[in-house]
Amino acid sequence: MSHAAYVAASYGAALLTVAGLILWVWLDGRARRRELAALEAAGIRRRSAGEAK
Amino acid sequence: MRLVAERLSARRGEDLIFRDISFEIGPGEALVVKGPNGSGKSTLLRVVAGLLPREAGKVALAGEGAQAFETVASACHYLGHRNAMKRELTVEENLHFWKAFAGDSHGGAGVAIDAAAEAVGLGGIVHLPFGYLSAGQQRRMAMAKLLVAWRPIWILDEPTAALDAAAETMFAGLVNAHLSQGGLALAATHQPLGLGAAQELHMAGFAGVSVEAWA
Amino acid sequence: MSEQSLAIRKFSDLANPTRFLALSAIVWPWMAAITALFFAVGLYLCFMSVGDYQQGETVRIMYVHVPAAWLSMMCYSVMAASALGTLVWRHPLADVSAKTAAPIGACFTFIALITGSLWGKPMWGTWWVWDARLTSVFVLFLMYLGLIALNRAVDDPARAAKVSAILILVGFVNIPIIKFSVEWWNTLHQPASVIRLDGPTIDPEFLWPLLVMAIAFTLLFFTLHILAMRNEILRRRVATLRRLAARSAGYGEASR
Amino acid sequence: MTALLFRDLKLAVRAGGGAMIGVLFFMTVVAVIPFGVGPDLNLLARIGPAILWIGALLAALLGLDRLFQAEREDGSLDLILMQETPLVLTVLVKCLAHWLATGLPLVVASPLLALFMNMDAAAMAATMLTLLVGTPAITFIGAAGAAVAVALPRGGLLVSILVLPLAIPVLIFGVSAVYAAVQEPAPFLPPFLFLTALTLVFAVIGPVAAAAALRASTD
Repeated sequence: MSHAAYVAASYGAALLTVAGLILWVWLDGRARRRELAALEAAGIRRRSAGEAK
Repeated sequence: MRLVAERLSARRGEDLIFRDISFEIGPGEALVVKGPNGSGKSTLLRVVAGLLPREAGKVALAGEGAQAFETVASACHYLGHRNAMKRELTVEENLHFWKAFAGDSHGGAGVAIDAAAEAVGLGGIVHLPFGYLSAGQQRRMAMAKLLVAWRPIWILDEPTAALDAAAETMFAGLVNAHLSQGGLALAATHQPLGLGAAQELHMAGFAGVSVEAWA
Repeated sequence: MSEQSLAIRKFSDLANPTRFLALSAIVWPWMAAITALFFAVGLYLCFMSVGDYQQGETVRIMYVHVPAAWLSMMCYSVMAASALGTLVWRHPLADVSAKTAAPIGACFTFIALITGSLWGKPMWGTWWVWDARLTSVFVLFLMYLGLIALNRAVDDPARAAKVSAILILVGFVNIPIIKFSVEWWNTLHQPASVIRLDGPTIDPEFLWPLLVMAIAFTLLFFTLHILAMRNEILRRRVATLRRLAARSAGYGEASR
Repeated sequence: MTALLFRDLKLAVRAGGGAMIGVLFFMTVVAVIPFGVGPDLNLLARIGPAILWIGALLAALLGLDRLFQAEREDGSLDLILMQETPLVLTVLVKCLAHWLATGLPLVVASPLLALFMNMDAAAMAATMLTLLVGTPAITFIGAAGAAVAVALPRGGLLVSILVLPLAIPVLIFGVSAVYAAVQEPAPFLPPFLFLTALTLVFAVIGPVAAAAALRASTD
């Protein structure tokens, strides 16, 4: 294998891992916000929501 | 369809728990098993559900529709002391699993999950993990399990032990509705269940006699 | 404990994450933008620099490998500091920070391991050697995974935080021990290993891209960490609200 | 039945589930070996397949004790026993779910660990293939052990003690197939086919025995 291939593989692996990490953070955040929205739609909110925000 | 038990005996370990119990339950009827602690109510129910081997006698289905069931157990819902629900899954996932896994048996159809939760007075929180619910709510959701898949016979072991008065009334309503659809119920309880016309079976507590093999 | 101080603690428990959410909402887009900028410059420098006469093209792996390895250790330091915060000051944000740093640290350690392996194959002729530095990084990776598993295994986040904080601190003590013991153990069997990590960095030709990439990776870590912390706070808020919902549903039924 | 499969998979990946623990255990066990035998790459390459197989065997046994115990503790087992669906089939599906959640990750992780063991490409591929074929056998026979120990306190340790001797044939054929693939004169296929046959036999014996044990264990 040529050296350039190793370089490409390293950058690719790093990129893939970071992309996975970003995707996880993003999807996780979206799921949490959805859950919160669903709970609020069901009429459940925090007792302190009024004063804290 | 009728549920018939003839001269049942059962033992646990070396102790004979009860002997020569016979009863017969017809469509729309309920049998309430009463008796002091240790008199063998739970054992009787588990024997009928096929969860414990019987020492003698037999349990059978008779009458119209009885051929549709391979075993007595497959015609029964069993609500034991434990709720048979997973804490990690949401109520909906739990109920959906039992609805799909148990399926409807001959002669009826289960209700939808939301409707079942509504029937036990807990509509709107099916999306919560089961472990988040209080003990009483968990018990009521376990009762909703009886509704999602149809079984003609309900076997109920101390169904209302952890419940308040309102929930007891609710549950009596569920059982009565089941009976009015031609279902059968077999319940062991200390408290009055508030069922309409129910036979009663008093278990005396069978003391003193054990199997003589080692005596 | 008096009722008032309990109320004050309750309030600070609630207010701090809320304030954090508000503050981080303003900060994180800026951080993300700066991170992207640094990555753009860093990657440009990476591919503009000439190859090393000894190592050829493969020297470019260093620009990813070294920052990732550096972050794998810095992330653990962040976790250790957070663990102290959990145990000593009982700050609610500290255990959120420690918990969310673990997966990110595991990812950077994974990158360091993979790129190191890909660098080792052309340079040393093998993917992996059980050498001091490599082994200690691998142990670090296992510790990250263990901490993630521990956090997932315990239901109650407060309890999980305390237990994992203890483990993090024990691990922090353990890392130098592993490193030195392995070095000692290693010299018995394989006296001269072939690592020359510090060789090429002297030349400013390589130093600049490395530095920029290191800053870019560090910024990336902090951006992701802040976002992950926001998620974790929301997760706990959802859990609290759900418990609240379950309780109020019970009361509603009883009074009906 | 698919409902059961998906429920068990969900339980395995939810918080507190055991899907990740097995693979982590596998990695840790294998990572500890070089500390014991020293970093001699040739030696590691030689013993690598055996180490990977032993590690995978232990890791596959790790979560097995909970297979039926968790069901029994919350009362689900009673209801499962009462259904019309054959219990053997239910056990088979539970085994399948358990293998997908804990066995398959081991197979996927094995090439990575093979790299650490300095194994060459042929040995790596052979190990992965034999693990893919062999680990289901461990799960199947382990299910029988788990069913026997379901009602016992401290059943977890007992399951390992009961199952490990039964899993020895799997280990023998798995490891010998890998060595046959690497060392020239020995043919790869005979031990590999034995391993496959063993898995198929265990796929029948395991669930049947487990179902019988579960029926007997109710109280």
